[in-house]
Amino acid sequence: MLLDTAMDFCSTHSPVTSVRTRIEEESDFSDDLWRQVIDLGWTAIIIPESYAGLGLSMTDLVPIVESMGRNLMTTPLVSSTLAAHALIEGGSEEQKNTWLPRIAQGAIATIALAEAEGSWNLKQLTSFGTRTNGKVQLSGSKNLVENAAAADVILISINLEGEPVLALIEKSLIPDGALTREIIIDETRRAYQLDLDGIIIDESMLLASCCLKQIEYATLLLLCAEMAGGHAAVLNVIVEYLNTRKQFDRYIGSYQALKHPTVQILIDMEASRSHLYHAATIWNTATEDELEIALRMAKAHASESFAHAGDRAVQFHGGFGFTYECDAQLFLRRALWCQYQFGDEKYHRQLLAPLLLD
Amino acid sequence: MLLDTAMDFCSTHSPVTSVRTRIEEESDFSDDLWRQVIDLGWTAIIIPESYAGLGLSMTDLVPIVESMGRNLMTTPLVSSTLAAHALIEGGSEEQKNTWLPRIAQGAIATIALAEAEGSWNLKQLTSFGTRTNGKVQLSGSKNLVENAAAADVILISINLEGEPVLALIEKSLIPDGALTREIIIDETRRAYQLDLDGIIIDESMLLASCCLKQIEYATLLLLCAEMAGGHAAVLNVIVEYLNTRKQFDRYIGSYQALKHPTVQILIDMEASRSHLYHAATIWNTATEDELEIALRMAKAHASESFAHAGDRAVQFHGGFGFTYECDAQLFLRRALWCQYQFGDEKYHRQLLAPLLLD
Amino acid sequence: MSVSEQELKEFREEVSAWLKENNPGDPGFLLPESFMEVGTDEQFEYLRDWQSKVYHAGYLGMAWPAEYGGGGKPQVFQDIVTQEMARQRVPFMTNTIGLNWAGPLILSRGTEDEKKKYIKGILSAEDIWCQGFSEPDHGSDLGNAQTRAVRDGDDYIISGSKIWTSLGTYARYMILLARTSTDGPNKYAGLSFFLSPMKVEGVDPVPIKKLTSEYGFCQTYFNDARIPGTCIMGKEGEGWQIAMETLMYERGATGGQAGGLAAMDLNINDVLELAKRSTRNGKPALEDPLIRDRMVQFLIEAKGNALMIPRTRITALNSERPMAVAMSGKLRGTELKRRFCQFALSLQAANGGRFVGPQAIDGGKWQRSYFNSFSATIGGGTSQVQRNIVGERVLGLPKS
Amino acid sequence: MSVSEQELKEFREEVSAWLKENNPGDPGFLLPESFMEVGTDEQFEYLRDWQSKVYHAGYLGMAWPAEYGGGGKPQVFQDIVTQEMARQRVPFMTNTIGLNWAGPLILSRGTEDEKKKYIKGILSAEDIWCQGFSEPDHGSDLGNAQTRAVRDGDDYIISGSKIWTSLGTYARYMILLARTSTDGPNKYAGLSFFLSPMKVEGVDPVPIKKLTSEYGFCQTYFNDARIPGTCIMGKEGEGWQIAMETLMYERGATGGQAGGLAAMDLNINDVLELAKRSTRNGKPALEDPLIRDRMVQFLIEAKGNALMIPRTRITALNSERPMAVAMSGKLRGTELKRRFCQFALSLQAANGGRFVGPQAIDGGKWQRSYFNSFSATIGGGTSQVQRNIVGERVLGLPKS
Repeated sequence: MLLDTAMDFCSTHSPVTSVRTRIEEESDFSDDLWRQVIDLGWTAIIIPESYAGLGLSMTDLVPIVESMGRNLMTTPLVSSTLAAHALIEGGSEEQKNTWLPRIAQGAIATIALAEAEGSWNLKQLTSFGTRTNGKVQLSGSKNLVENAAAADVILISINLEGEPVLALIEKSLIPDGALTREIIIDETRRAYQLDLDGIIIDESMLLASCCLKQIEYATLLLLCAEMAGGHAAVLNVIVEYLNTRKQFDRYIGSYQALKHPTVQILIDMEASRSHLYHAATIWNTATEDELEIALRMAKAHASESFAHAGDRAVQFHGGFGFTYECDAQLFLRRALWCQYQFGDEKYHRQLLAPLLLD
Repeated sequence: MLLDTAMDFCSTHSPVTSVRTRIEEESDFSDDLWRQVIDLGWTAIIIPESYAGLGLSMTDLVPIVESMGRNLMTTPLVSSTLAAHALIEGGSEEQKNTWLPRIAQGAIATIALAEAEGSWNLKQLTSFGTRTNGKVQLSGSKNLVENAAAADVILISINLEGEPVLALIEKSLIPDGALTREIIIDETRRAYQLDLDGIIIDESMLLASCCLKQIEYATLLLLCAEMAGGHAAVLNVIVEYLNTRKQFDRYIGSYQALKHPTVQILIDMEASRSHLYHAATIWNTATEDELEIALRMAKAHASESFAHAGDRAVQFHGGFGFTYECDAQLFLRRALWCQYQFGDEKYHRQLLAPLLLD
Repeated sequence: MSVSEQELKEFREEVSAWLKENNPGDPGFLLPESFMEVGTDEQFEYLRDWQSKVYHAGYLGMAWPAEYGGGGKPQVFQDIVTQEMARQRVPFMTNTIGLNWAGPLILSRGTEDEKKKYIKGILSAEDIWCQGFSEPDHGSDLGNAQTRAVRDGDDYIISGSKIWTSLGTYARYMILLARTSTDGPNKYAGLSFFLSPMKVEGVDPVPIKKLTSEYGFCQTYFNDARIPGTCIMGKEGEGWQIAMETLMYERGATGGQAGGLAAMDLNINDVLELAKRSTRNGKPALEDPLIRDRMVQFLIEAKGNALMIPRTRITALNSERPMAVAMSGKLRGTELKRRFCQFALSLQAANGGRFVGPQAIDGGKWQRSYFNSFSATIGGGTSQVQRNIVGERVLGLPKS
Repeated sequence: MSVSEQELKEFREEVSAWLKENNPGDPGFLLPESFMEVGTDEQFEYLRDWQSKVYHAGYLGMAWPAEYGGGGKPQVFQDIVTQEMARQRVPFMTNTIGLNWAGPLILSRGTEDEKKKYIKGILSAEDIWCQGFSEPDHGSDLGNAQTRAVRDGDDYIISGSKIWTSLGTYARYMILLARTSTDGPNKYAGLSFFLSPMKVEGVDPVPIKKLTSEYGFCQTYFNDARIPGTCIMGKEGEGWQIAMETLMYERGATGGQAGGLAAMDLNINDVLELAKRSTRNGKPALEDPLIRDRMVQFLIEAKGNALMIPRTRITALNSERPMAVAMSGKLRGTELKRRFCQFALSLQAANGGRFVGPQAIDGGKWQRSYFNSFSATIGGGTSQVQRNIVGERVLGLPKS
């Protein structure tokens, strides 16, 4: 079972001590760990066999990303996979031929959809492209781009003559100083601002189809997997502390004020897993409405409940919870990041309303 | 201090045993108790001295109604006072001269604003009046009219030629069978449907001004007083049980699963009192916006938190809470009635939004 | 025994047609949602007749052994019947304790005599069963039961009282947990389990008025009631163990039930349906963004619960805490119901303040269901006790 | 001493003008919200200079006795200053423990020598004070303090460690709760209270990194630190009683504080102001009905809290449980803040995921405030412990 393998690998290779080491380091991730991920074939999972991949489904990545989330493991696997997914869905044959085999073998790719305003509406773009003589001149900036510094290729969204389009920027085209590291709440991740001003790409770098919806869905699925893993892990952090810490001569886990909310965190986590694996199960077969409902339900539920679990984890650790040394904060930060990327619970519920009620 | 007197009177004259007796009885309230309320001068409180009243303020009624709420005491005091308030605010001199002295001395009056659809928008009326030759022919029905069977006069709202107006209907004009008792969740109260079809009133029975807003404000104030009292009382019911009932050899009040939510009920109750007495304090001096904000905040907070307290009271009594014999249900029923009359928490928050945010 | 898909399909069509034909329809009064709420003779008789009709048509106890009155067929047939009953929302099978708890228990560990004596009457609803576990002073603390059963010659003399006996006045038998000894090594060791007759002198079920103002439960008094010694199930001192086995049936954690619809619970789709036809202040309630959002929240929560059971079938997704889903099921389901019934009232604006009667929306069933929802958040271990159980047994936290 | 309205009005104008003139303004870095969050030297020096300036202008300790360095004026003058500071949102007075807890304690029960030695330095911020009550292993259980103070000639030898010492590295003195005896009738009887020097050998305050990644607290180690015997306040064994008196000052339940703004807490109006200028997905956040409703809920809750204090002045409205409002104040205020800071993040859409830095909204202060809000829901008795206290002392429920 893929889940067991993935869980073993991630817990062995990303113990919390190494997570803390990574936070301190300059590089965006561990090259060594990344090499092993490639060797496991995970980068090739969703790439079709015709492009030298394994020809499996996004669904097969879910248990892997869940395990990574459980261990706060960071590699470019998710961002590369999402970029590959965009190429599969919307790329030209030439783009697929050029990039998919390379991504399968470990080339790093990422997606750059967000902008300074932080809008979750992916079609609301203030970075622009202007066509001239087979070239596209870019302007504006993209924000919160994960793993951008290491990326061999970045998939960006821009407003081209009033329409949102996707385009590829190869590493070689990014001028010095165009990437600036951004400070984000989840310190295990690396995010960058990408200044587009002055970058000119060839028209052949534009994707044939603007598959923003497909990218959004895949991102939601993998974010939910990451959150389900994180939620399970932070629950364990809480339970461990409740079973070892004493106050007033009793294990604090015997106090219902801590025990009962922890039970709710368990229940919420189980629901997150249920929503996640439901979405994963129907990924390949559902109608678009069914899939959209499943994904937005999963994201809405997980966003709220993982963030709540992180919040309670800090509180239930008392004074220790207030320190950087306590692992609770790592999960709270992770939860907040995931909550506010690609729509929080209110946002998704509002998009669900017409699908469910009207 | 009026509050102390009122609390003494209500707890002496409305012990919970007598409340349960009243539920079983046919009559809408105890004549004997009503006579004593009149003797205390409470029916004259808001009536101006020029109409043989005490010339005090609606504010002075707040501690009395709070005490009544605390003891689930029912008399026509509130409905009579609200009708009197409407007359003071919108009645003609003749109407005031006719009715205010009588109400001060104990004539029973009530207001009939609700209709079958249950709308909280008091201007949305489907009962009509048609003028002919100095008479107004009524049609439609009013619902959830408290104390209607005993009322000497009923103040109704109708749609008269496209405008909402208020009118008085004397008891003598109400035909046999026009009043039907309605089944409501708060069994301590009596409410009736009033069929208007066939009733014809004199034009002189129309109020000069349609003071629906003033009636709404006074109703909110007194409902909040009733809720604050009920909330305090149900808290005591809970605390009493938590201090006497044992499970697994411990007083159940020692379990944090019951203790901590009970603390929240206390905190909510204190906030309800704060909002209530703030609104009462500024009743005579505030700008209309200030008063509206205070009242809607009070109603929004109390509606939600008293209903929650009633709900928890049932739950925390365990099996006993599920029985009719347990007093928890009396307060839950009272709370739900108050919550759904004149707007629940969502409704008032929506009306507050433009006042507070824009 | 393998059954062909075709056979099942035909069977489903047959059942569906039969139910459509025989559905007893609107009785003209508000029906209870489950056996715990049967409060009037007319409700009871309507429901008993219906169960009897279903049984005699061969659609109840289909997988129970034929020699005791069952159908002797594969379980899958009964499951189809139950599904179709739920789909068509016909009334439920009212002898719930017999069909789902006492019956499976007797089939599993009863003697041949017991099986012969009890099973058929359970299915036909001729013999209504009730349960005598809880006592007035020890709500959630079953092991502390104080009702005494004292051996006297061939008989036992029962004294004490039990509470929350649903159908107590209609029942012919009770599954009874009583204390045969007080000097065991612990409180559990002195308990014994009886299949006890109700219609004997000294057994006095007194209806309890519920917070809904309706009846539906009894307190059953035992005033030195004499019952035959053969009524004991198993041996003296085995009561706790048998009661725990019974609770496994009650919680649905073990199969073997007779089947048939057990309740007509309102569910989240009923709330949605109510929301769609409700108006608040002259506008469709579903135009209100706060109502919309709350409704979506409930749908997400209900969907999460609905997905739990299929998910537990995938072992890898449940390896860490395999009992989490099953042990939290009652807590999740009953608390959700309580909250969505509350919400249903809020859809009714001022009419939320009505109660069961012709002028209330849907006859007041939402108000009644909200009040009745406490029987599930309290009975069978309060939600507070459920959280202890999940915290201790699933998460391994220390006892409170 | 009565003061005329006119005099007060003029004084308010004078203070207001002085503050406008002397407000030290934006330092170019994110300021802490309270003394507990002072994490860098530049923050500390900026704040100490400001307190010194306020004191030397005569606006701090105005009601404290003139012979020890105070102003010797009626309290009402200081209250006006504090109000104006809050209104103009100038930086807070950083020597909080000295001004609000240690100072009033020394004035109330200190010796003449102690008053002469300590009071002026507290006001001028020359002598920063810290607190040594909590210990690493006994968070909420103060009475169980294990730090030892052993008499040795004229001195005490201190060993053990204290935690959550704000300003520990800057402090000259600590109010210290330590155990002078282990064989009293109970754990409280062995505790004594010290006004203990920090700058002596063997006292080692080590900064703790907070979940915000900033500093602001220390763990203070005592490695057989020798302090003069005169540092003890009161007598040996009186420590618990004095500590409890100190906590009354900490909770604001007793007057006598030096005054001046104690914190620059974000409040609900700041959230509203943020909401008004926030956009979510290209639209003003306040056009979103769910955001609007949540904002209104917060405003109602905050208003309820704000109304509590004036209401407690009306005895008749508080006769049943006179301590309910005061004892629940910390719980209400700190939990509200935690929740409204969370909400503030949700106003920022994807930018809610940023942290302290130039690209974050308001420099990331909402994220930081949310994280720092836990210091108040945990420190000084967690919210869970607060609920016990209110339940037991206000409602009279049995101990948990």
